[in-house]
Amino acid sequence: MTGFPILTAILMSTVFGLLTILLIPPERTKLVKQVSMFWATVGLILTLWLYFNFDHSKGGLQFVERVLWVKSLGIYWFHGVDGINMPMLLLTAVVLFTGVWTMWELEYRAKEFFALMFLLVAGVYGMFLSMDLFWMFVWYDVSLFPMYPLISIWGGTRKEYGAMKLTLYLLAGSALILPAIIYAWVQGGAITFDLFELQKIGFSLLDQKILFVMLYLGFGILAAVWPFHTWSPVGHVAAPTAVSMIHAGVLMKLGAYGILRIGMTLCPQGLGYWSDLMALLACIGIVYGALVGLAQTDLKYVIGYSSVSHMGMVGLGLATMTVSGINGAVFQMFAHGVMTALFFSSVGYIYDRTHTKMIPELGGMSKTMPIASAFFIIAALAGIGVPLMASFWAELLVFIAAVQVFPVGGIFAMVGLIISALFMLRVVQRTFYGERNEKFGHIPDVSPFLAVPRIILIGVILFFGFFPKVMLDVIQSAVIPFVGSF
Amino acid sequence: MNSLNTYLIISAFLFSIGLVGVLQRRNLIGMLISVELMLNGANLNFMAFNRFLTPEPVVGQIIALAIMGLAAAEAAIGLSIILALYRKMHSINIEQAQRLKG
Amino acid sequence: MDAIFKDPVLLATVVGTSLPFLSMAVILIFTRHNPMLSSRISVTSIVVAAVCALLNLAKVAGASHPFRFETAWMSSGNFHLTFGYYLDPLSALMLTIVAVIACLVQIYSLGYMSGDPGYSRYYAFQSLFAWAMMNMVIASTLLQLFIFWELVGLASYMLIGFYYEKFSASQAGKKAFVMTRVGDVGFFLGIIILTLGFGNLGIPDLNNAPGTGTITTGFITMAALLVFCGVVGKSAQFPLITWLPDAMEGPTPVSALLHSATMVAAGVYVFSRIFPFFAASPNAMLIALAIGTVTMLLASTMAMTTYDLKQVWAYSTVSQLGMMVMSLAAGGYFAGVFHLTTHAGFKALLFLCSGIFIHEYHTNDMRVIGKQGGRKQLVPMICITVGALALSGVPPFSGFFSKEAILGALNAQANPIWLFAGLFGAFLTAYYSFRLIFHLLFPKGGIEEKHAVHEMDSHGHKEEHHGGLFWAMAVPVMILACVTVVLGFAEHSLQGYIMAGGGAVKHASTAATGGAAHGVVGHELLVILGISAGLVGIILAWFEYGRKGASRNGFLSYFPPVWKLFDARWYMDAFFRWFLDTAIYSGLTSIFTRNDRRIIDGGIDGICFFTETGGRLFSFMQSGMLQYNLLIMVLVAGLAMLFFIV
Amino acid sequence: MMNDFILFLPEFYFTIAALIYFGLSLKKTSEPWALQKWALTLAGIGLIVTVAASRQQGMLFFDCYRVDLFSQVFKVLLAMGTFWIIFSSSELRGIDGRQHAEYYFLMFICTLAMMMLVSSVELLTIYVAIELSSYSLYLMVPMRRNADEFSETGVKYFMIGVTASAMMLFGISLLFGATHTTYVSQIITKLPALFGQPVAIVGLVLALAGFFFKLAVFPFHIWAPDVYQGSANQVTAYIATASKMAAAALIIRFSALSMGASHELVNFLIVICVLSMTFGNLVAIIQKDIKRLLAYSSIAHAGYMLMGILALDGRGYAAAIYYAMAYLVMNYACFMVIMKIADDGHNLQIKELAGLHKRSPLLAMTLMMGLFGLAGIPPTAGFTGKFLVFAAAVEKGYLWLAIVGMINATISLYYYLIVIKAAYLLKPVQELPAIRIDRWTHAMSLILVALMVYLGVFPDQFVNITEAAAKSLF
Repeated sequence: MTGFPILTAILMSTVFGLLTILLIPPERTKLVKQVSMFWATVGLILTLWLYFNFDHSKGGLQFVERVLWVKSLGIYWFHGVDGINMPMLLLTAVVLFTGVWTMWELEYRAKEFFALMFLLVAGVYGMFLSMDLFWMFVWYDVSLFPMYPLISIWGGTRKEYGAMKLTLYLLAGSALILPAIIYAWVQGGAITFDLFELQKIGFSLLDQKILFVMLYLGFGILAAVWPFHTWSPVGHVAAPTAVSMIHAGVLMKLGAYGILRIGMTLCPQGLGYWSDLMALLACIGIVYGALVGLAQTDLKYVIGYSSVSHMGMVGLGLATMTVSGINGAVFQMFAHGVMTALFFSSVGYIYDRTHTKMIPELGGMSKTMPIASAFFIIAALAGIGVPLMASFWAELLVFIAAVQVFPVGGIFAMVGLIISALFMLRVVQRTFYGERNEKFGHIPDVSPFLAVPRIILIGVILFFGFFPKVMLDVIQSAVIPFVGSF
Repeated sequence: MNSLNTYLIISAFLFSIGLVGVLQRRNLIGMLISVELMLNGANLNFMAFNRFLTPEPVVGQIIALAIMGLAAAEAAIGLSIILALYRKMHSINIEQAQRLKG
Repeated sequence: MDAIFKDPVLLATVVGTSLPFLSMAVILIFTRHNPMLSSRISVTSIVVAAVCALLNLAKVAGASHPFRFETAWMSSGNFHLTFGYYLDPLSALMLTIVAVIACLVQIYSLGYMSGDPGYSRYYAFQSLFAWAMMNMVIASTLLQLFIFWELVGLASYMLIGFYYEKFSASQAGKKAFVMTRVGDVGFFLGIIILTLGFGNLGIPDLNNAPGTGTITTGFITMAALLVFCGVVGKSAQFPLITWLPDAMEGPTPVSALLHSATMVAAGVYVFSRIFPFFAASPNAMLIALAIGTVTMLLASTMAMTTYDLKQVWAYSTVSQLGMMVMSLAAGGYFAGVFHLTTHAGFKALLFLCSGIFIHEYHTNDMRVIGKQGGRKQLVPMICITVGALALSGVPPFSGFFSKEAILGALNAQANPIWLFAGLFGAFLTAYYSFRLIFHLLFPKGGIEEKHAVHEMDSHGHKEEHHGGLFWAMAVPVMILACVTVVLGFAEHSLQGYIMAGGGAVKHASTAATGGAAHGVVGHELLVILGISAGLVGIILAWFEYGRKGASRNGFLSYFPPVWKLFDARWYMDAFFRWFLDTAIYSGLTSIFTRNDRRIIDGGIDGICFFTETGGRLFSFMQSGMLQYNLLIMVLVAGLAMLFFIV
Repeated sequence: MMNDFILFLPEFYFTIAALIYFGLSLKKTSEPWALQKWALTLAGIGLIVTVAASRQQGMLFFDCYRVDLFSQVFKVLLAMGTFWIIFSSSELRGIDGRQHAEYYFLMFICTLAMMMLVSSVELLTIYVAIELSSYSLYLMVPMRRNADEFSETGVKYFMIGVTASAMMLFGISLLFGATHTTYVSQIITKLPALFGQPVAIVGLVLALAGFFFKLAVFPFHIWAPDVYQGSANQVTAYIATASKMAAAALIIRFSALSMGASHELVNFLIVICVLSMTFGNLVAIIQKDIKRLLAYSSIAHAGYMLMGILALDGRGYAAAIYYAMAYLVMNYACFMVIMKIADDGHNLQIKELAGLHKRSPLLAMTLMMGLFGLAGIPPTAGFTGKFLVFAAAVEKGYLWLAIVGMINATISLYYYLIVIKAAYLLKPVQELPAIRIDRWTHAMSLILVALMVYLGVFPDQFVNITEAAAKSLF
């Protein structure tokens, strides 16, 4: 480890944020927000610096920090970035930044809220940064359990049920992950948790099969893989805005990232064995999510199901085991993260003002609050996969790979495009078009200050929509060798 | 006739009687006495083993003596607790004491 | 970067095609609250674009080979995508058409949309549309074309649903988007298959592919048909016709823009764009031909029953698109493109004229307009008649020449049925368009002067007639009328222009114009047939609607079921609705939703409940009775012993 | 001689302390707070002494008494537990003021007994030590004042205890008969050969029954819920923390000496372990009284410890020791909060926690950390403990056991979350006053939280210590 440990610094920016917030007396909410804003900004700046200093021509793992942590078990404090977690880091930083900004109006128990939020994000950063299985799991769980208080205290519809369900469900997933990780450690000679050393060791086919399915199911729950997706809509509906943003935007990616980083790195043959199952579930998820989304009357439910559909896209991309597929999957994680964050933050604004997110009660919102509606509509268009928005490229790549590897499934999944268009536009029409609901006629539109975070998100979507190269070069700098290693 | 097995059988018998007594008697004093029987079964074992298997050193006997002492202490403590209970619920029938469950 | 300034063509292209986008951005972000400024910005940008387009047209004419500028856009593994411009005669011509029409429409809208609350928004979307459309036209790869094709769809969704308070409008927008999406998915799949099977999406490369023989005919057929799905969606071919008539919910200028030259023509444009590729697969061509024919006839029949001005033109658009597809599919490459050009002119003309009427009388019903004295509006009345004449292929108007060309192409087909279908279509076209004209000219029971109302709102318009707004609408109309009149005589120069350098195209079209070298009927006869088909239609219309004491209701009204059939669009809408309701909403969706709630979620909750119940059951083990507990303890110890001993 | 004295120093010290308080208990009247203060001082010094003696090694009393790193680590834990319990006995309202002196006296005696327990390696010594600690607990449990509904607790605990100890004694006698010796080390060497004959088996199982009774492993747990619920909060805390340590140490040592024990023994342990985890967690779900809930959770945790132990190798024992260490801290954290909130010594119901985050954010946080630790959520000590234990089990090839353990952890999370929810979420029925906590408690909570996180995040040196301790077993 040479020079300034920037990755640890990024990670610590959230931890310090947590600690400093804890020191502030609870009644000084304004200060709390300023402090959180400050630390979020620090994280964002560091991440941006990292992104633009990441040498994608060189590829590989960069900015590596590696310290022996627990000698007798071979646990390392091992951080590094490559093309796969770089976009995720950027995503996390952006979503945290905008999320904090979005919650600027929060007054009720603000201190605890932001403290927990930073704890959560610390977990997310850690999971993305760490290359050591032990720490990965630690951070993974750290990012999960704050969801409980966050949802159950500040949440909305059926918050206690949602919170309990979500927390237990996700931690039940980790009930498979931890044994799998330990098993990998044992099979690797019980000497190291270093991901790449374990990769070098290379497991037997049987072990790979066992390990992969355990990891896939464990992480798949968080990635809302089809039959295990039901926590996601319920949880999103229950969660407060910023939490939904972070959760759907970033946390769900942890699942897919885990499958990719741990599962596929350690047991490519295992993936090869299970890929058909993966693809099947993914395709079902894509279409199923869109179809169920058609019937929802709660804005957040709709978004939740669209997430199911989009995460299916990620799973499909991963299952193909091709460069384009994995590129697309990673890109999709990023794009979907930003998009969903935008979704939730605009819905959050509407909900805060109208105190309803039931589609039938709204309507004609475009007249009442054109800007807020515009935000949602743009997000919806991104969700449909309109070109020149980030997610289009992701879907393009995923479909190219899918049609190549699983022709039937790929074509089947493309039908999902039609349905998703149908249900997104349906929601837009019911909510924002049509006669305005005079009950909400008096409500003011988004103030410029609160518009900023949404605009940032839109900017990100469009930027990477116009210049996909900027991200794809980074991503495939890692993916090409990765696929080569299969 | 004068063999180890005889003693072992007797001690096992004692122990079993004690155990059954503990499980079946509803009277706390009765249970306490049954426990004493179990202890004595153990005692008998120690003595017998000492006598037939390991004449030297006389560990068994020592243990037996120690157990007697402990048993006495135990009885004392037990009786005092039972007495305290009796003060409160005016009965030493264990069936009266079923408040804590689940 | 500096390459842009070196090359005038590139410069013109970049400037012309990106200005509208900038104007949109500026309008949306800054000048939303200043309608006047917004419209000025948008109009100037589009005018500049039009000028640039004309420059390019000239440049391309001079050039020996098409211009092609490309730069890497993205790459993933071995899949590389370039962003670029491909300017050959076809795209240059199309670019000009699009730019000019868009320009005229925007100027027209200055008058038409004046005072609308969404004025700025309108111009923003107009610019977006123009931008997307132009970029689509000059796209250098099929994927880039698809991307902007989708954006065109998006912009049209916005424009069609412009009056979003109206449920029908937003509904129509949604319908348009989703139905075209259905086709687009096919298109998308086609592109992906091309990527995987051929690996190069460059349009010229695709066009030259069949010659090289790197790919099999079967593959070409599959890819071509998939791409054709997109054409079907965008150009409202059978069976995805019905979104287009509904799309009339948008403001009239929008209809003019979308349905004359641009959005719907995009499909035909794509067809002609990779015409040689299509031509390499006879089966694909045949299917396309059939679909085109069916579309044309269906649409014409639908047009015969409606009384809504814009509806009539909408149907006629569909049928004309069918015509173009037919001619292309029949190998009449130039004919198709030429008809596309002329149609752009006169259809825009027709829409804009009806727009003036609608603006004046606030109704779409031709009968009402006629009653209220539509013919008094001289400018639009004359122009609309010119347009109608062109549409029904009466010489010397532009429509005549293009139709003749198409009939020629059909004539070349071995099977005469296509030719007769074409003639019949021409007849129907003439019939319904003049049905409308006569409705306007000679309304049933003459014009009743509804003084009170009419005076007032005509008074309201009095200023307009002489004010700038009226002329803002009138001038573009006149320009288009002139174009319609003269364009036909430019046929041969255009032909030379289009066919110049298009080696692949020539070869393909000759190849595709099937068996009968000398055609079914002779050339002179064909001309006569063509004209007569039109005239017959007009005369029939005259007998039913024009002449004094005419019955004023078409011969169809003697066959009510047929009338109903046509009026209900051959029940296609009904079918789609039924499909959506039963198969999707009350079918899969509800099933899946229930499955989600009951089975999956229920399962989870069931597990939790089961766990808790388990807790209750186990808690009985901890009974209050001391000795039961002891018993358990002893028993387990005993079991353990047995476990060991046994 | 002097050296031997040093070896025995901690036990000796606590004997003195006990004697002092025996003397004090003879006095008619005495100031509770003064008693507490002095007891605290004595315990503090005791802790220091124990730490000072922690590097000692040697045998005493004709090799009946083994002083090694293992025993010393546990002695430190015991002393620390005692110190903490006395620390939070400042409001000992659960026990009549006149009996406070006896309370401390018995606590010191019990600590002494358990210290002897962790280093005794001879059956009679073990038995005597167990009995000594049990007797003092038998007496501490019924000390609770004006708690009629719990009056039966004492007698139940006593009866179960004596029965278990009788069974153990009988087992010991059989072992003695089978192996002709009372030294555990020798017994173990002979035992594997004797697994054929019933005498040895019966003896072993019965003996183990006594040990499991101390650890409250299913099915010998039956006393735990009643006792936890029925005795004064401080006593419960003491039983839940200190005496757990002793029991764990006892079992670890016993099974450590049974190296190369038969396969059946391991299977037996597995069965017991799974049953304890499952039973404890399932029944805990439906509890309303926090102490009873913690009782069941302690049964489950005993199961987790066993999972480490049944690996029967160094890493396993090290994991178990680490787990015990973590468990001491986390469990005490929870109990300290409970004792603070229920400062009048009543039994705390879960719903009484409502609005705790308002009444005292610090205590609420301590409770949350403690509970999350017990649930095994990183980055607390509880997670690392579980991790080590599972690692040991999986290394021996019991992957499925680890999965079962994790599923149980998920179940346990449910009831821990219910408590946390009460503390952070529920609105209290009537507005309760803020809890005032003196600065010592304040400091203590911070220390505990820090300790839990530190143990969890920087386990390195602790793991080293535990592994060294585990090595010293053989």
